[in-house]
Amino acid sequence: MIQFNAADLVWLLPEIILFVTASAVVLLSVIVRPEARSGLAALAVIGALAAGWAAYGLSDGNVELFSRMVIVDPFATYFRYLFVLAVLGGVLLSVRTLQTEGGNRSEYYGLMLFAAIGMMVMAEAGDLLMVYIGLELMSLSLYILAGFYRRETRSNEAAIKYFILGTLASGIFVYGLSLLYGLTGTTSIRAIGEIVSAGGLSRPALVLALAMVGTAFAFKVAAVPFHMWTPDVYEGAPTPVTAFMSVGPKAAGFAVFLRVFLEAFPAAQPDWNNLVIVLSILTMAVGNIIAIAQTSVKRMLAYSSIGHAGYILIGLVGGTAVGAGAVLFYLLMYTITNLGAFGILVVLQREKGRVETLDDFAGLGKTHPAAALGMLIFLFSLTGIPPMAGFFGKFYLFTAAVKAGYVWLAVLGVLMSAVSAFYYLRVVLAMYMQEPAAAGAGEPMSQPSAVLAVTIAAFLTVGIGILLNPLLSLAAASLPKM
Amino acid sequence: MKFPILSLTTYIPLIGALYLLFMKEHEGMVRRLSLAVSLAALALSVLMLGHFDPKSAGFQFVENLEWAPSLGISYKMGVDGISVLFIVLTTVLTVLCVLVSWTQVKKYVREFHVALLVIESAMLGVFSALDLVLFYVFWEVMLIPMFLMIGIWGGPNRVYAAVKFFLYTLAGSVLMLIGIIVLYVHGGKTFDVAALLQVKFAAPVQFWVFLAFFVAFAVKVPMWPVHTWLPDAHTEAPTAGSVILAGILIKMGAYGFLRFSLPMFPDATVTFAPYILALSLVAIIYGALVTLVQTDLKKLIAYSSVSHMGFVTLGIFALNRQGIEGGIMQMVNHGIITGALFLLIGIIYERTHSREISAYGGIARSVPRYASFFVLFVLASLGLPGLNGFVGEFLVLLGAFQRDRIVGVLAMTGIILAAVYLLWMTQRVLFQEMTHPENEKLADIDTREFITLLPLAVLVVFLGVYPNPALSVMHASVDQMMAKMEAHKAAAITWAQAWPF
Amino acid sequence: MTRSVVLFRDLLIPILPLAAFLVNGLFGRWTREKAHWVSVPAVVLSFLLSLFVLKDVLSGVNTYASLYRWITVGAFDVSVGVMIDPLTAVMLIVVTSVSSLVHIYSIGYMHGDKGYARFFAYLSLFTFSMLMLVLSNNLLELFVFWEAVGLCSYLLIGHWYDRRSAADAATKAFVVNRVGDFGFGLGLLLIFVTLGTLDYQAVFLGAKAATNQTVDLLAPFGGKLDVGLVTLIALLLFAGAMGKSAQLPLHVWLPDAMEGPTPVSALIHAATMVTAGVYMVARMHPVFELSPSAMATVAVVGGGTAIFAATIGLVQNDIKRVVAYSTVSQLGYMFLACGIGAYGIAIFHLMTHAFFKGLLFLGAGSVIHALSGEQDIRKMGGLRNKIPATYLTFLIGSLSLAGVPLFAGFFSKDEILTRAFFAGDLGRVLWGVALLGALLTAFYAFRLVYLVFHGETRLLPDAAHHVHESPPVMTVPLWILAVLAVFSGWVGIPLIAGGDKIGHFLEPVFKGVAHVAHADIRLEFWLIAVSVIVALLGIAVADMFYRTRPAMPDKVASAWPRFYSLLLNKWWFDEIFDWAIVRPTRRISEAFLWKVADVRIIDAFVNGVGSVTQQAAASWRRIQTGLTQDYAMTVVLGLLAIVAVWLAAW
Amino acid sequence: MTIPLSWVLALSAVVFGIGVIGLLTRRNILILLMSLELILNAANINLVAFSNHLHSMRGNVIVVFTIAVAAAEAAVGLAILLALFRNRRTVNLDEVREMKG
Repeated sequence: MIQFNAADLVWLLPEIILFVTASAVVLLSVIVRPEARSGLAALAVIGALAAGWAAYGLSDGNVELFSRMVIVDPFATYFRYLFVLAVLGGVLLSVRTLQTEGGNRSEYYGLMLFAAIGMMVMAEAGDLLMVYIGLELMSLSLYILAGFYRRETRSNEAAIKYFILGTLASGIFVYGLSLLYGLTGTTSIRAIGEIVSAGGLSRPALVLALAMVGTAFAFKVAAVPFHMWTPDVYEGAPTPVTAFMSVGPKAAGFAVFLRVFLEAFPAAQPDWNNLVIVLSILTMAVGNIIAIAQTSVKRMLAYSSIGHAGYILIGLVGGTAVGAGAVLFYLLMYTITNLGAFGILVVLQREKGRVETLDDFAGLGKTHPAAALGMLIFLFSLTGIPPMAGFFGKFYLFTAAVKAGYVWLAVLGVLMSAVSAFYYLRVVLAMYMQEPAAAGAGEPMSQPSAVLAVTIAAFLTVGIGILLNPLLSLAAASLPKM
Repeated sequence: MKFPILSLTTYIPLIGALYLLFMKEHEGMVRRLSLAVSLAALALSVLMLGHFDPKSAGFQFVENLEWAPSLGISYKMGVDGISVLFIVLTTVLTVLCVLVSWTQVKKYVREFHVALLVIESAMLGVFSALDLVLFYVFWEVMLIPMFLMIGIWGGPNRVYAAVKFFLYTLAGSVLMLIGIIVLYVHGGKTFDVAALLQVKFAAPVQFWVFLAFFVAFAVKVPMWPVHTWLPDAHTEAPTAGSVILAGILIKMGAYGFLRFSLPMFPDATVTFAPYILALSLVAIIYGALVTLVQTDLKKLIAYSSVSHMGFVTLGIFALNRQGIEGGIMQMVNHGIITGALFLLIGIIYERTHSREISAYGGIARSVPRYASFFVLFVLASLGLPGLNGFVGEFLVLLGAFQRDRIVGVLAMTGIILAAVYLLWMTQRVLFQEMTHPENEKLADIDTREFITLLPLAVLVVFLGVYPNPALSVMHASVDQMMAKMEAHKAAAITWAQAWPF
Repeated sequence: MTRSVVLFRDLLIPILPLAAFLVNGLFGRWTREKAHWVSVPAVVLSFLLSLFVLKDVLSGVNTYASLYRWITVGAFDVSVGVMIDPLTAVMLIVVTSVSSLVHIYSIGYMHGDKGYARFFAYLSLFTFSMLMLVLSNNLLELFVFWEAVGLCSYLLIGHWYDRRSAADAATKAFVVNRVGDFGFGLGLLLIFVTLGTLDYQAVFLGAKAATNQTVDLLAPFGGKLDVGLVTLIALLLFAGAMGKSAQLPLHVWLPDAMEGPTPVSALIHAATMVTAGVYMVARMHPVFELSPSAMATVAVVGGGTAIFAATIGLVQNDIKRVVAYSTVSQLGYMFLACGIGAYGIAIFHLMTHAFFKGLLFLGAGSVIHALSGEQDIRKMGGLRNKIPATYLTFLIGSLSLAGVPLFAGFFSKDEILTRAFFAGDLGRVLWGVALLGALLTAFYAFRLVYLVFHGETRLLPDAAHHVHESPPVMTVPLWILAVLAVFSGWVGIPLIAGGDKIGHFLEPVFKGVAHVAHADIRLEFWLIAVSVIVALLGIAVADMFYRTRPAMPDKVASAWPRFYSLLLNKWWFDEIFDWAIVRPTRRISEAFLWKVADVRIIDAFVNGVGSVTQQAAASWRRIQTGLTQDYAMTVVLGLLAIVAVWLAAW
Repeated sequence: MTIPLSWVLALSAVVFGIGVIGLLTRRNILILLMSLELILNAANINLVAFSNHLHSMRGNVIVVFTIAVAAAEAAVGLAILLALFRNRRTVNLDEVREMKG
């Protein structure tokens, strides 16, 4: 039976703070006058920071709560920081755009916070049920956020697609969960791991169950063949939501992957290892190659995020501790850079038109040098060119792959990032080497909060080299117990 | 030396660039500041050269800080006989680039000088990095500003050239990244070059990592057949860009061979030496023949660089003292000469806005001082004894001849071809009748341009007449490397060893 | 005087012209018309100093010193140094004397030329390089100044660079010299690789020791062709000499070099630079001595070139080109002498040739100057009394060239013929060839004299009355050279006044050479008589052709039209080279290497990789149909695929 | 007579199949929502069957959660559908393909 005592709740302080803030925001949004609603954004930011601070307070904890339903260990703490960062980025980027675009209903911030809670739950889950709850909490909030510009058909389409495919994935997950429960009699990840590694279970049923369970995370992470939703949903959703969506869920997905596949199934590693390799190669290939054919920068960034999922999968190959550390570190680099990249799209948004296609970027170097420089930093970081953060992330990943003995996979990864240079470069070309479009569509709106978020992201991306060591050791320290 | 001179020299340009970036836009100030910063870097590099002890073979001015111990990465800088000359060459050429861009670059002056200074920092970093990751970081950092420099301030077809340059170099160098990581894994979990130099790597590791490094360096040198980016990049780059490209960037590839490939993988070097010699020969003769028929001045000098760099790789992989020291001297000399030639083309281009040889003819009459500089550097380029081109070339030929007579003979044809294409070009540009009347009114070089060219002219003559001081700097380091190679009794790796599966 | 002061004095000889070059070169704009006040005193002073050197060497004092280490890399240690011995002394005298006279002559000839300072600067640079070439004490230093003089000839030929033909000639000269230097360079490398040093003495000792070593030329190609090491070295060095001294087939550049101003032709393309090849062979005689086959090659090439150039000289119509081909021919004689071991005689002929050929060139220059630029002898004639000084000196020069007794040419050329006669059966064949050559030489020498100075003037009326005698600054050098053209020969008279002084003077240098025994006086006397008769016969035929019966040449020419056009077009050598080498290389590199290899193959591959990925992207993009249910389908199918793959239990 | 476990599993598998096939083939989004519900309920059948078979209450607890989640999903799904309908006046999924490639 699951023991429960109130004293343990203190370990979940960050989630509680977020929950309170989210509820407050949603409630206040009904009471407060529309103009003051942006004040609620400030409340959301404060809540997120408080949660972050709380997570820091609990950072030395390594405890299993509620008979291992929830595990608060350095691994979970690391992801808490990541999700706070993601939600902060999401909120800061959305303050101004919401006022002009889709009506300023402030439950938007509430939803973002709820999604963040969902992610945290997924990262801390020690039990598949908890994983499911976290997954659903996150997904549902994101379905609504994706369709937040109700009057825009693209936003609706994004929402409906995301909803249908997302629910299908979680449906398959639950079915897999039930099979797994049937086979092992428990839903605790570690217990399942022990029973499975003890062997004696019918192989086809087990494989089917595990595959079904894995689908949800592969879907969230946007690994091939479950990646089809990403381009349409990212393009359709409001840009701040896309920014949030491209970092948060992916990290959460990988968190569960690490928790389930490295912690629970170390013995079964050779079994699913080849599978991960195939997935990684396919994801990198699809992500990077189709991106070349894109004309919309936003959609290109969507495919690029698929590609990055492929790189991260390389870290999982071989199931080594170094690999896991590399995944964690890369997720941090990826979060900062992707928030920045989408942030630039948000910052450049004008009263009338949005900046999305390559032609919108033409001549940006002349018209908005700062934004162009920012985009240049983020793009080259995504390509993996030093001194940007992306390089160190990829470097750590490829070192892990080589250490695990998969030199050829590292070579493939490196070649894929060279291919990726092709489309990232095209944006830089447009910005610096083409004349600005004749009709300057007016100055972009002043968005202090978004500019702040992007500037911080830019400095972090460029300056990562300096504080490389603390981050590397943090990532290496917060590994799931092997 | 008390204070960390290497880091200081490397980062002064970077700090200058950052300051320029955030300074308010004022063209005059930008140029003067950029000149001041590059001169400071030059002063520091000369100071370092002064304090450099040619007797000791090991690394000097070593700085060692922890950067990311968990991954075995350390921030280590140092310089030895092989790399010290390149550092000074870099700072010298960069100052001249700033000078030549004084009037040529009119749009985005600030961004131009930022890019130029960042490139200088990256190049200085490459030559003084003693940690593989640090080396790779500087190696790649140089890509972005160079790409922007070609792409933004370049000639008509600059976008294609910039993209080609970027992708070509990136594709080559990413394989090196994997090579570095494999070294790390097999070399005792460290990226420190000094430590890795002591490690005896197994045959397969040597074989494959040598190939990985070779791809990156061959693209950079550029060796035939991966050279086709060079003509495009050189023709489209602005004058300063071409000077940097020809003067220093293509030397990083050959420097890489000397710093990493030869000492760390002796067996693999011996295995691949014949093939690389063959490729170098092709580069020399093929490069020269193609240079013969160029109609664009810059493209002509670019293809001649392919030929001259063929001599460098020939010297290095002749694997004897004369060859290697000849290779290094040829690199330094080629940097000076080709840098000067590109400066000259830039100067005349500024006046006539045409790079086609047919647009010129008989201009020696209207620009005598320009013509005398032009002839001086052309003679140095074709290896006239008494000027610096000859010293490097002759030593390389000597080294190659010692290793294999036929290679020596074939390479020697290079000096005839060089004379043919260079003199034929000089004749069509400077001499013959004045075909275009408007060339009559060409203005001769002014004092600023004179100051830009003078140091290179002095260097060309001084290094030609009295090259020993420059040669003596590298004796100790090269001897140490050669001794290590002989002690190791490098044996060729068979395919079976390289592919144990 | 102490050793170092002597050394400094000897070093002044080359340094003075160098200083003059620097002054005129750097400050040419200020010295302008007065440039000659800088370079003429410098070279005359050098001439005086070389007289002192001659006095030292006569009293048996040779100097050998190295100044500073030029390049030291491992075993390769080369330094710049000076070596003076009788051979150097002779060369110093010849170079400085002719150079001084040419400098003085140029004051008049180049008067009013806009590149006046530049001309004198390059003349001084040339003199410096030639002097250092002669003074150098190791092969690499020789090679350095070897190319330096090549550079000066390039600059001076192209002095009037705005003329397309002059620019072409300059480039051609440098490139053909470079072809020769290709061989020379390889010789250097081979010497260093096998003998380990480049210093003269050490090379000579090393060569003696390495006589039996052979080099397998076809080793890399699997074949077997053993060639004696020393022979190979000698031949490679000779290749360099052939390039520099315009021997067959690398002679093509010398006639074109006439595009340069006439003083240049006199100094560089007659007296000094072209003789550098002979000097080098003489200097390296110990190496040549060790390889009979190399000696034979030198002799044959010399003989061949002598007769070949003489035939072309018969029909040329440009006054300077006739003299140029005569130079090529006379150089052939010098190499012939070296080939049969008579190095002393070769140097003797080099000296006399320098004087009378210099005289002929300056004379021709004076004629051109008089006719204000006209060079075609068919448009001249009857200048005898209009420019008497030029005529008389030119006549002396021609007599000396033809080998008429008592003139310098006779003694040196005759000595070569006699030595050839006694040098075995190959020597005898060469003697015959040389004799025929002497006949042709006498003929074209006097053809020139008659066409230019005798007969009625074919000048255009207005040009005729412009003809004026050259100013004294030009005629005085002519007279000095005329004197030298006569008395320089007497130094080598074999029989009277204690035997041939120059032979004895050079004896110590060539002591290793096997001495050819003179059979007997009577046979030798007959040989001299034969060569005199041949010379006079040549003059007589020329007299008959061009003075008494002027119609004769056309009749003869029309009798063998193809042979005549063959000679007129210089045996089509230029055309052959152009067709065989120049045009194919250009076509290959243009059509194939650049357009096809570089652009169509490599770049196509590079761009191809780019476009292939783009096509892949475009096609893969279509999978993304936009239909949600297609996506759902891929989810389900993907799941099934994963299960299947996983079950395959890798 | 107790129904053997295998039969119940078969039933759940059939229901799951119907749900998935319904999702893939039908055009009307409402029907799609229903098929999604079917998939979830198939899982519930399984859970209850196993919980009974293993005599542990864990399965039933999970079912409670899934039902709650299903309800939430239905609400969100319908909301999104409404928004789509207000803009597009259609519930046919095939017409929702503005973004592709």
